[in-house]
Amino acid sequence: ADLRVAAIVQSLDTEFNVLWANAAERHPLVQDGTIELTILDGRMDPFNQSNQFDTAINEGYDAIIFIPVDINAGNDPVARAMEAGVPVIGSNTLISDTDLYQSYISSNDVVAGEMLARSVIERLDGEGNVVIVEGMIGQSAQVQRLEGIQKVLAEYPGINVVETRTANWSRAEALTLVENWLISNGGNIQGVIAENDEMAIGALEAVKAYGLDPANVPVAGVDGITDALLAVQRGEMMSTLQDANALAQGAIDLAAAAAQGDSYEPRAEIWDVNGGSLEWGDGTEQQYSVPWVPVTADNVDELLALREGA
Amino acid sequence: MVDLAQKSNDSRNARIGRLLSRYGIVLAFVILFVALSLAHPNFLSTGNITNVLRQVSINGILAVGMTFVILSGGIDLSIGSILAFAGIVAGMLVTGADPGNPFLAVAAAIGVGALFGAVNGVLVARFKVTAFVATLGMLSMARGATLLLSDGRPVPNLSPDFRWLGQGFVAGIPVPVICFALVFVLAWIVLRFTIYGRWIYAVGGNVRSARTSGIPTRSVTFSAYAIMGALAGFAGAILTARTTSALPQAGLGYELDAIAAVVIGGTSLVGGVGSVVFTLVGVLIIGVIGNGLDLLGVSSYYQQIVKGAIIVAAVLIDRSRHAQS
Amino acid sequence: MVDLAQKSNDSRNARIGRLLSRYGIVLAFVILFVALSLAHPNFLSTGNITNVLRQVSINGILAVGMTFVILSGGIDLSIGSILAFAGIVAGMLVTGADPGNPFLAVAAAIGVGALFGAVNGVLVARFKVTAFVATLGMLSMARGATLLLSDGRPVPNLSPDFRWLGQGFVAGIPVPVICFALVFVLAWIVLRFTIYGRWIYAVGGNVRSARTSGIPTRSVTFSAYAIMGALAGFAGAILTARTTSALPQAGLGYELDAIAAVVIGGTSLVGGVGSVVFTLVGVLIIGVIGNGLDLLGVSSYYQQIVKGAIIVAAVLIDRSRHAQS
Amino acid sequence: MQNALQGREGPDLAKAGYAADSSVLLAATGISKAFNGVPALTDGRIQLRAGSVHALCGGNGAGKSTFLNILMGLLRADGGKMMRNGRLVSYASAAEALDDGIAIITQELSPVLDMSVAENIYLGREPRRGGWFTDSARMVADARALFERLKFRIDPTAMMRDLTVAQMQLVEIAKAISRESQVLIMDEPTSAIGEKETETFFDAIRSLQAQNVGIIYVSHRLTDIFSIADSYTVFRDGRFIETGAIADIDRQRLIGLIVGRDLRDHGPRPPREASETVLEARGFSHGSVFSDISLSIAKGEILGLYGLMGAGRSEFANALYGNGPKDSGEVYLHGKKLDIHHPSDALRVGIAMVTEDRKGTGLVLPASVHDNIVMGALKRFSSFGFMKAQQEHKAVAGQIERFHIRTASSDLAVQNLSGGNQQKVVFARCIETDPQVLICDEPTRGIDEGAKREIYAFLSDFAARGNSVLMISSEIPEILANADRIVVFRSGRIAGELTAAEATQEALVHLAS
Ligand SMILES: Nc1ncnc2c1ncn2[C@@H]1O[C@H](COP(=O)(O)OP(=O)(O)OP(=O)(O)O)[C@@H](O)[C@H]1O
Ligand SMILES: Nc1ncnc2c1ncn2[C@@H]1O[C@H](COP(=O)(O)OP(=O)(O)OP(=O)(O)O)[C@@H](O)[C@H]1O
Ligand SMILES: [Mg+2]
Ligand SMILES: [Mg+2]
Repeated sequence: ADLRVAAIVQSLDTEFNVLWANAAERHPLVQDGTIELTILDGRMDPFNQSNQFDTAINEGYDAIIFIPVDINAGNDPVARAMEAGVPVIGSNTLISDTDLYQSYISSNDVVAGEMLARSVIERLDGEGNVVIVEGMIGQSAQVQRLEGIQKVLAEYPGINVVETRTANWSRAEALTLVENWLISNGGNIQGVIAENDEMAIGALEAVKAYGLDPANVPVAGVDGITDALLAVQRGEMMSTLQDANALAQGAIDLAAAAAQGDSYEPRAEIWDVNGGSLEWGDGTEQQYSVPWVPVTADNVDELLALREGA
Repeated sequence: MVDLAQKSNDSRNARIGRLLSRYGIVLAFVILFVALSLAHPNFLSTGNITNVLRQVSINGILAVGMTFVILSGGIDLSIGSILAFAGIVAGMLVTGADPGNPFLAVAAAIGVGALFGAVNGVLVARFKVTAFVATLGMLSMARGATLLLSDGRPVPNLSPDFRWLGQGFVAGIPVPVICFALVFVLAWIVLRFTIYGRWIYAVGGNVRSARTSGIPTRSVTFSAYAIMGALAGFAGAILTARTTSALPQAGLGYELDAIAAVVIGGTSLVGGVGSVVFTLVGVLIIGVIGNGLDLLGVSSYYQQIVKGAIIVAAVLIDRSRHAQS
Repeated sequence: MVDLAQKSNDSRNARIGRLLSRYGIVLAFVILFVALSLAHPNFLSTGNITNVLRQVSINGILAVGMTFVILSGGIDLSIGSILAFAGIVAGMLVTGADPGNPFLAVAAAIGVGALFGAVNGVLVARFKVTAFVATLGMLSMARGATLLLSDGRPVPNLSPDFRWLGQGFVAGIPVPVICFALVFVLAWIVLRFTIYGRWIYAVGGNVRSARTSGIPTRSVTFSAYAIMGALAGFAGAILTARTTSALPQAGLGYELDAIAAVVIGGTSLVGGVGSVVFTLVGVLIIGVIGNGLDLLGVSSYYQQIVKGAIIVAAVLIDRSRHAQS
Repeated sequence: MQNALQGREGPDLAKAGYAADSSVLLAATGISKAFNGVPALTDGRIQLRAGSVHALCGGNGAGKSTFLNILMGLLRADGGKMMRNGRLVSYASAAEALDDGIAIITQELSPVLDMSVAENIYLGREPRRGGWFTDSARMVADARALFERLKFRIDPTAMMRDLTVAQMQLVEIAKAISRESQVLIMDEPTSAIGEKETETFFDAIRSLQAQNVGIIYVSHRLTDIFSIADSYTVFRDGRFIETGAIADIDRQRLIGLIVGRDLRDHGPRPPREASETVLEARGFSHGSVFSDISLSIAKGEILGLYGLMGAGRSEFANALYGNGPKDSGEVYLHGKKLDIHHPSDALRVGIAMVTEDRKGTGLVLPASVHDNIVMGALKRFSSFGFMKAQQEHKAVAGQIERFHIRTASSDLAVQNLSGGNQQKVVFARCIETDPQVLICDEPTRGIDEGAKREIYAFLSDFAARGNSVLMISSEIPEILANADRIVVFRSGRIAGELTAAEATQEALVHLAS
């Protein structure tokens, strides 16, 4: 291999990270062996990720792609790597000090929170009781999505948030939580805003088990995991797709560009130069933003078909 | 000569003392239950009781299995991973356009779970690896196997027949609750009335004495882990049916809840003392705390503090028993 | 009368036999170490060895504390939460425009940790709550308290002086490694050469006999938890300095790794038998496995399988010791 | 097989027909076993005939228990042969031995504490109903009938945990007998029980004998051996020494064989001068276990405490030592009132105690011999919290020497010692605290004849140096030979007091029952 790239991800127990990793493996240069990609599983522990940085730096990788678990704890390892001359490319979630990155490619989680909240609230015409199921407290996705949700809520005084609590990104926890909320509110809940799809699916099951019709009680999540796509297809919930393909393959191209210099030609299909929608420029921008894709009845079949292939 | 009447009196007193102190945990549960009924009007509603029972059934089934293991003097940390693996297996059998027989899928989950449990059992009973280490290794291995099998992604699109196991009702009672009740009653009968039950207690109480008495101690130890595995597999099938897809990350940390239920119920981690009836009380205490605090809308942060405090308090009420031994 | 020459011969043989059986785990570690050196050229590089040592120092400090608790016959599940709380406290003292003295912050972390540990100690020693339940309750309570204190958010912007604790070097050795070495040596001296060390072993071996021998068993039990808490606090400060901000969700699940290190080292969960030296071996085994598999680029799923298998295998190599007793 | 026996045989063996014949239930030769390379048994032999009570004698650590555990399949032999009814056998587990008609009462009582008496008795062969279920009612009824037959007064539904050590031992006896095996191995079955119970037990043995059961009987109470056994085998240092018929040997020679040297009898204790009171207990009561106990011990005195099983002596002594509950009671040392709530309070003022239950309250079993011996006196062996290794080692070596503790090394876990040697460690631990008052509850439990005399000599000397001893014993000869004064308990009360001069076997039994 010409280039060795390490990808330090949050956790390969979660579907989004798996989709990301699979997309990265499908990058043409990884496929043809030009890039040797090693994926290190952070197991949802910032300290573990910090240790993996040390290992990667010590191992002399040409570049590191990073999906941090924690927004603050990621700063220092990135600084260490850059100092050691190993370029770090951010992908998906970010560290708080993004200036430290060589470059980064992400989707804005605050925007995701806004889209999420808006989809539920608009279905309710701005009136009703909603609950918010939060992700693991302190993680950047939780912090930023909540920020977006609250921004939108401020615009709608008719919406009453009756419960807010974490279900730690877990479907089973969200299921129990929403079941209990439905009981305590006597079923008087009109919408569920869940910070990711796993929890949204749990909430959806709780809503159905309580005997409510999901058509009347909008449930929304973010990520676009397969179960969520299926639920959208059935018309039972709303979701916003986070484009794992663009985030992963884009990051690989950026890593290769950082290691090889200006002459590098991106290979992923997502870039405009290859017929995609994302602007490559000359590959030296610091920030690349991947738009969110709302999942709708119109595009869901197509998205699912893509997923089958993955 | 010791006066005979006196003596049997002493031992009767001792027994009554033990009984009273054993029911301390029941008392703790009753206090908790009454407090929550007063604190929230919906707590006692049929809907909520059904709800709580359904919520505790997964941990209940696991805790019953854990009772076997702990009574026999061991511990099993691997159940969360075994549950996940079995769930994926079951899920794979009932997904897609041509889903398989749901009963077969459940049987497969139980079988696969028992197999993993058997590996634990062999390591502990035959190769004398400390239970903690053997099952910790299995925790990691089975989780890795689960992720490998599922490629880290949920198995969606399960057949409605299969999902009935998690979501259906029979005579107004949720199916998971029925499953839990069956498992519980069976375990109670086995532990209380059968020869095998005596052996489990004997092996946990004093393995040397059991061996000297001709009890096949190795097989007994082995069997406890196999039973635990089978029940973890069953729980995995039910959980999968309940969460609509088989999740590779299911069951993370479930071992702690199951062990907690057993220990709160007063079954000694040293083995040989305890009862599956008290495990049930432990399961209910944990379940009711979670449900009650959600109902009351206690915020996340306080909820953890209160939950921890209640667990300790429940055992404090019950503590006299431990003080005796 | 036994012939004297014969006798000293006997005792030499006995000692060698015991040594060999005890050093089984060391042998396992050596095999692992050699295998990894052969498998990857960089494994033995100074950079990587420094790395591994720094990586294990947090778990190492926790495992040393856990050795006290387990030797005394208990267990502590709450250390991850205590670590997080102490980390937040330390972080709060050294953040912002006018950061406090870093030594004060470390002292505060240790003190706060000791305080939580003391609560565990009182529950177990004074109120006879089973260690498992008491510390499980604390696991939940301390985590809740951590979230409350930090409002669920990391404390960023720690002073560079404080961060030196996690990131600095002294004579080419990372500061966390030096901290771990100090803690280890101190613990070794205490357990091996002091009267208090004898007490810990005696209480874990048989509380009633220890009492008969005039040992203040309650205080000894209490102290083990307090020491564990203090070390968890210290580890929390170091971890915070290393991760550059204090994280409320730090330390999740760390109790399992610490207990595993102790148990892999052969210290009995029943109490009274074991040594902090073997805990060190256990810590290194766990650390080297993680590092080695990352170096080799083993994919995450296989990594979990291999990791579990190696832990079990290491203990299998070592098992002769257990088989004997 | 006869040729394989190379040891010296008693004169009467040929006549007794030592050759293999149909009445030999069990024969073993050349049995050897080493632990960690240290031989515990090098040549164990026995030949057990139907209807015989065969005493297996030997000093502490001679390898008796090791040998018997091998016969029972509880330990694996390194070498040797074993024949059962003429068949060559080797049991891999106790279950196989049980199936082959052999049962054992092990020396170290190991009941399942959290089960009832009946459950313990029928452990592993619970009466069944419908194949799978236990028949609890029948189990209790059977146990009750068994106790009635044996004349043991124990409630079959009581929990094992609530029994005294003595009662547990009776249960173990009943359990072994109820198996109705052809061969019964008894490893010190009477070490904890009183003489009255021993008599009842011997009746049971005699009736088993009449049913042609063969019994291997280990005891350090020679009186018992001469009253119940008909043949003997002696081991010394793991080797077979001699076998023969009891009728052909006298006590003195048997002791010589066991100990391997001549023991001189030290005479009766010389009469003691009156001296000042050292320790005084006033008004000790605890429920119905003991009530209104007041007694005092003088300087240089050995006060004996006699009573039947369950008379409350142990409970009283433990309360005195701060190791057990009491409702009331005051302790005075040299006239000064003491506040004793914890054994450390007692130890601080120089009161030490050898407890009755060495496994439960005497020893830390997984700890080494060394650690156990110094455990009571850690403060003395440390300065500024650090142990003074040199001094410790010297003291430990001294105790091992003094009590002839047979151990491969002082680092050996005490659980690997023979029963008698464990008891010596308990004794050594108490002596190491340098007490002025020594309370000892059944101090010679399981100790061999040679070591017993050393302990008696020690106690006598200890008292002569101006210290005091409170000695609880269920063995009348022991108490008669050693005490200056004897207080007798009956059902938790003091029934009377005798001086050494007045005391006789009859007087003691009369007061006690
Ligand atoms: N597991 C073991 N490890 C090491 N040594 C052992 C072990 N078991 C027994 N021994 C040693 O074997 C020797 C014989 O012990 P054994 O218990 O057979 O003696 P015994 O004749 O029954 O003595 P006693 O009359 O005191 O019960 C002792 O020196 C003892 O220390
Ligand atoms: N653990 C216990 N639980 C309940 N009762 C007990 C316990 N131990 C002793 N007893 C009761 O206390 C009384 C006194 O027993 P203790 O052991 O003091 O008698 P002893 O005179 O020392 O006789 P020995 O020790 O020879 O049996 C007995 O009635 C006994 O049943
Ligand atoms: Mg013996
Ligand atoms: Mg007694």
